Amino acid sequence: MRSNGRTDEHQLRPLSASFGVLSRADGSSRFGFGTTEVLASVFGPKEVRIRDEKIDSATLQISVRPLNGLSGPLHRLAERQLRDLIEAAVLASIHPRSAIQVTIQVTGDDGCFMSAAVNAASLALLDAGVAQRHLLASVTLAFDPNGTLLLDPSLKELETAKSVHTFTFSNSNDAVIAGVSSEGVYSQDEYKQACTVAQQACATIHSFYRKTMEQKLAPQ
Amino acid sequence: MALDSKRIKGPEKSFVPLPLLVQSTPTPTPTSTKTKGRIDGRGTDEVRPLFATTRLVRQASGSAFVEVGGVKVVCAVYGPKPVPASKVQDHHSGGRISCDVRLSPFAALKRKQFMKEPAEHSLSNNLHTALLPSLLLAHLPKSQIDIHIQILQAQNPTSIPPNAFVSSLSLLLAPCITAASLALADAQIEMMDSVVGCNLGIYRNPSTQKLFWMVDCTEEEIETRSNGGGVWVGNCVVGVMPSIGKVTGLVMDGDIGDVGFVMEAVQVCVDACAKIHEVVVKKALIESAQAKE
Amino acid sequence: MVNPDTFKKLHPQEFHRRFLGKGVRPDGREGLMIDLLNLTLVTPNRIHRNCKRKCARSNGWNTVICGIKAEVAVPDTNHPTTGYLVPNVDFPPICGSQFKPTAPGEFTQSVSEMVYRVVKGNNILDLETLCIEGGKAVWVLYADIVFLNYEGNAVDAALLAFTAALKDTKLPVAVYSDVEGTVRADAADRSVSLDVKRVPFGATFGIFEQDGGAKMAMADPTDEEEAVLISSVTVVVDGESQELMGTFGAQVPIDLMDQCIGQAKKRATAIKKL
Amino acid sequence: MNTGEQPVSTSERNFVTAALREGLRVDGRGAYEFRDLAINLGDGGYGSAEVLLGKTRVLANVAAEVVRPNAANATEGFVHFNTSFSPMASPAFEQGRLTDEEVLISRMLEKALRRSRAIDTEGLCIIAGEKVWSIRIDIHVLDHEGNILDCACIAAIAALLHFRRPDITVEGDNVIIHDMDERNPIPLSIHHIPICITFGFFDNGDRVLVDPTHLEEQVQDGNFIVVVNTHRELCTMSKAGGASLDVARIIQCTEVAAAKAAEVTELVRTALSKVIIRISIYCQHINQFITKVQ
Amino acid sequence: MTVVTPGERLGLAGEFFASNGTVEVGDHIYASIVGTVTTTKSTTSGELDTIQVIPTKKTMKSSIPEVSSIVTGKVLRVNPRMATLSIMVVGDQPCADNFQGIIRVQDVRATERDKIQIYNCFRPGDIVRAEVISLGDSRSYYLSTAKNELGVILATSVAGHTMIPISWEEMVCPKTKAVENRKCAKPVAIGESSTQ
Amino acid sequence: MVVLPGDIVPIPESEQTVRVGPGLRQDVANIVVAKAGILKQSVTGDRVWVEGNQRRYVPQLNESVIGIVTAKHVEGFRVDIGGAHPATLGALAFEGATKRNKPNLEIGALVFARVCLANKDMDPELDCVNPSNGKADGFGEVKGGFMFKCSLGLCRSLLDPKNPFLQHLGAICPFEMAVGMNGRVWVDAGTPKQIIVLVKALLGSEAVPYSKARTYVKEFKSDLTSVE
Repeated sequence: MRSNGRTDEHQLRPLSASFGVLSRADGSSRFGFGTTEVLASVFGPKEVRIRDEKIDSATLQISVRPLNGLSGPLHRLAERQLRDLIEAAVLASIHPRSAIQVTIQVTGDDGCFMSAAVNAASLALLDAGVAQRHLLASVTLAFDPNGTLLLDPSLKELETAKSVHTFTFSNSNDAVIAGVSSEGVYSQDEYKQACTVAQQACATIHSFYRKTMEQKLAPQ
Repeated sequence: MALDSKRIKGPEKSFVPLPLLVQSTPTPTPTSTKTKGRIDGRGTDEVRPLFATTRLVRQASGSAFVEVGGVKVVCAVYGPKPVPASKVQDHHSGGRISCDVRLSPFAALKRKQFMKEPAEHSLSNNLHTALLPSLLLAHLPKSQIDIHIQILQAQNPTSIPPNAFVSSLSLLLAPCITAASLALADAQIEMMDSVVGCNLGIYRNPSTQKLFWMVDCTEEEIETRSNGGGVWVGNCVVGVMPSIGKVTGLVMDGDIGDVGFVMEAVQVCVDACAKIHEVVVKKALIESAQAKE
Repeated sequence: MVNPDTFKKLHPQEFHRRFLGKGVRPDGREGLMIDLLNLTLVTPNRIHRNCKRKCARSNGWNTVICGIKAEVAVPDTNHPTTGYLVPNVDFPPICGSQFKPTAPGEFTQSVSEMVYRVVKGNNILDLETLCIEGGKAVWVLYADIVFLNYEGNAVDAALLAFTAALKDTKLPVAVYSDVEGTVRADAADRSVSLDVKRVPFGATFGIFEQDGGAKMAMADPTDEEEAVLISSVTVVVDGESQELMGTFGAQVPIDLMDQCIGQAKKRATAIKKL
Repeated sequence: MNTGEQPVSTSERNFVTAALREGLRVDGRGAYEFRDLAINLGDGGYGSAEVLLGKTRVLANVAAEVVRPNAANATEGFVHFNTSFSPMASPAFEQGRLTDEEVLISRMLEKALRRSRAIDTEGLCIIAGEKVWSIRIDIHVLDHEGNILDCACIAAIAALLHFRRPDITVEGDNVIIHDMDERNPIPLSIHHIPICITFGFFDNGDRVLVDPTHLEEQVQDGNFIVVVNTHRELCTMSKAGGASLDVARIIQCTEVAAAKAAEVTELVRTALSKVIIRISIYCQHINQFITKVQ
Repeated sequence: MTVVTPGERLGLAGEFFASNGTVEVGDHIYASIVGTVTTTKSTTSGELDTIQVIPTKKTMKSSIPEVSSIVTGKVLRVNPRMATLSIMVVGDQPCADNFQGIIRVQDVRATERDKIQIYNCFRPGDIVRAEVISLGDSRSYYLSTAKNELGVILATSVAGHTMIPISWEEMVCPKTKAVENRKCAKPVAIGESSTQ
Repeated sequence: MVVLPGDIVPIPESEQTVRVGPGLRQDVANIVVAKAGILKQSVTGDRVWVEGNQRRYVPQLNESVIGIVTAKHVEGFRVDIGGAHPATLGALAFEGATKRNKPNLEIGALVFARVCLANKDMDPELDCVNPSNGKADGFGEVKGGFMFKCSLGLCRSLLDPKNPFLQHLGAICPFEMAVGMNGRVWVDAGTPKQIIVLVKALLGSEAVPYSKARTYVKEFKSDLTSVE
């Protein structure tokens, strides 16, 4: 029996997503795996400082802010990984010499805040009407000490995990890994197993996006 | 102290283990035979062997590595590059240089935090004043030359609490000046002459209360404060353009005796620098020039 | 009319694409999947008194020095017997004109974090062996990795320098005296060596698109070649047990990723012999 | 005019003042009416509160850890406030550089909550000189639609009231920290609840209103902040610059503030009580404040 | 070929004319860089021979823009009053760090200077060859493209293909045949190098 | 039919040339969705676009916008129109403006103008002249009244001639309105109270379908007509 009532290892916590949460931002969204919740906001295309200006595309300014405590190198790496993902997803060449600012605020952290951040960022870009090639869905997996693969682990499960993997897939081509970041000690077949389970989990998240979007737009 | 949130953090405070009460293998201190001789048997005006080479950092326009005694210094020169807009005075006055000296965390006995220390600021400023007169900056209008120095090993100036600041200055400034000038020459920056640095310790003989000097003191000579029977009371570092024979940088502090003594000490340093220049610096430059054929 | 340097400066993408089209590398390394890095191990002759081990390492033209200093500290209240292993990667302005003398930017911090993720916990060292006196004093190993010349592919070079330095680190026997509450050790003693469980070896590949759109990987991309890359993949393999210790990547097809892992494992064994 | 913030046109400026002369506000509120307040207490852990005052949104989070006290006052715990203005709140909040508005707000919060001794630091001591609790309150401003200070103050108070630290037992000099499920976690001992009321004034002092929106803040001639608790005790007061205000008007405002404070505390109480966490312990903890007010 | 280091005395000031690589201090000429000394006889009689030190390093040190030197750069920004360039190559020497230069609207062309619409001359991303006319202000050099062989030497069309110049003010995209106007440089014959 | 970025739009075989509207892009062979929204097809089937909503304005040629003057220069004004770059408005870009009599706009003035240059490489340019007849046609400075910000979708619906809300509100109380495509709407009516109620009604109308317009507007009838 896993924490918060989940029976099967490969079961996601209840997903939650909402749009237009903030009034000042051009686009905003909140995404959650159970109690892990992340708020993402998008400003742009907006004015950029001469220093960061690029002549052929928009400059992506990513900022990840933790719930409590000072932000450290962990958040800088999260920002760099998010930028690699979003740079491939957003058609930045449409708005040269401008900035697209994505800000992530963790509002509840019970494990896998990074995956929630990727999903929230992708939905916020959708809400802001920024042209994108594809949407991103991310999920985290962990191998517990006796080798079983847990999907969407909670904080307790992460503390005792042997290895933790975060996979991101796009909705247009699931043969390409949009992003992967894994740590700890694991074998190549464990990596392969995690990759296939992640593929299906991301597919369910993509269909969850579509359902939420239909509810938002369909009633009109 | 403010924890540096931009680095991987270890424990709050950590200490260097204290030496054992009874030294397991007591190192015998050899009593120097020569009256004015030193622990390592050098004469008062003899200079330690100095190893210098160029072309160490491929990315830089010019670079140099200098090793003397326990001190290892790497210098890289980038330039000429555009002057940052904030720093431009009247741009017709020719180029400018900016110096930045850094101690590596593993350079000294105690692991140094990544924060900048006062010793690094004073080293940068003194280096800047020592190099400026030698460079022909008029040939490079509106541009800036960045001189970066990374001290890989500095014996342990920070281990002597009272005048750690002073001894780190005297020990490190001289090799920095030599390395910087070598790197500038390697970067083909036009200069009147290369600049060589040398330090000199001033000791007072307890019995005769007379001052005497020792050229190119090692860290032990400063730390143990007794050298050839004298007590270490002062310190002097000189930067010299050997071929033209002009002194470009002079830092003296402590009890440096009367004017006569000071002139004599400076002259000794100038001769020592000329020797270093002749034997080591020119050879290094010529070697690296030929290597580029 | 246009010499190669000027062409490379004005059109970096075009310059590298033409080379890669023919599978040749502009810096003379042949082939995309070069097997053995040209690795020179420079160890300064004199080990400084307290600093355990220093070695400079240059793969290709990256020159990097890792110095490990051992000090003593009071352990964390809720882990009284675990020591600390604190890795930090630093890019001083000496190693490249793109690094400013200001505080570390996002690049420096993310490389430090990547190395920390590979090295943290008991992956490399059993931190319990660093305990001098439970609850009172433990060893802290500060591993400071400083780049002297940086030309791309930071994580691989940093891990190489780190493992070389760690293998040669020797700690003195430490004595904790309750009376004084201090730790004493003989400075010249070099008796206790560390038992290193795993040797992390990093292999980074650049992903680029062939003319036909097929994605290919090239080993050990330099800073200049990054102009033509879509993304990069870093695989960290344990030299001894061939277990994976880290896979970081973006925009890479699943099969190409497996190829990179296989290639990384092959190169890890080659490096172990060094 | 700070960069990034959208400029205000003269017609908007004139309209706001003209409407105020007729006692009207752009969003239809009365002069002394607060925007509707919603407090969402995270169902995850204890001590996090997201407060929505109209459209202004502030998230506060409280965390505690055991640390060594500093020698000066060995029996006192620590309370750290950290206000961070997230770039998501408004294009004017840049990474790094703090505008003077942000500095003023974080300083006011510090005065209102910490210096006013709202939280009892003596109670945070575990072993004098050895171990004390250090409480860290992070305040994140997520959406800037005006009057961040009042919203942040309510968020901090709600988070502090909602926060529970694990129970501990002390044997000799080692401390056992019990898990949340073993022993009922313990709330912080809070002396009083300071409530911050911000007044904006227009037409150089003739018109005064409570809880200004972002547009009203950009148009106002100056503001005047009163922090008062439910026992009608004044914690801090600030009138930093802007047009001058005659003394009678200031006294009248503090009267209004005192009444408003009771009203807002009532709102905080209902929001907290709506959250089902061992309501029994909860309510009598709050009631001791309320009974004194009647 | 003796290699000299900076500070070495080469000769008396009276005998030689000190050219690059050397410096005159007091009445002597000293070497100012590392290299080999060469003295060239002066062609016109009465003139002093010139002495110079040529650096042995294969690549010359990165040069900096001086007045009337021909530079090549990439257009960063265009606004109605000027185009901002990042100077990447001075003469045929790439410089380590890019300098910033601007082409004011009145320096774009020698003819009809007041009817110039700058976005018909330059677009961001174009590679432009220009001449330095002054050291300019604190941030950038002032450049001009008022000669025939100066102007855009390479531009990519909206569709992303390298365009071919068809007249001094028009370029055509090979794929979409779309014509875009630029202030083009007269293509220089391959052999002849354009640096003065 | 709701579409998300990355979906491929099926092209009807009958049509050879299909004109791709906003929210879609061409990727080698097929048309791919770039923005989320509802896929719309023109009756004749040759035009396809995605109807979505956003708040950030990207300047397009010939769109009328409301700007705020932020700086005055000799040759014109700098105007903030809510886009990525500030727009420039030439001093001569007004009806009947000559070198001698130039319009004087103070900083902070509201301007209703037309985008006459929109290019991703350059800052947008505005003018206050209708290109077809050279007249001002309502362009130029806008004084008094009140300006509120809203989503671009609401602006498009307010500019739709068939919009029932405007007719009903107009019947109850006469008001002037200028709608900028950049998410800014200027309103003026008799008394400030009426303007406030109008703003509330217009902002609320975004969530109300056209069919329920009449009942929705009736609620505001009392506030609009009561004379304070």
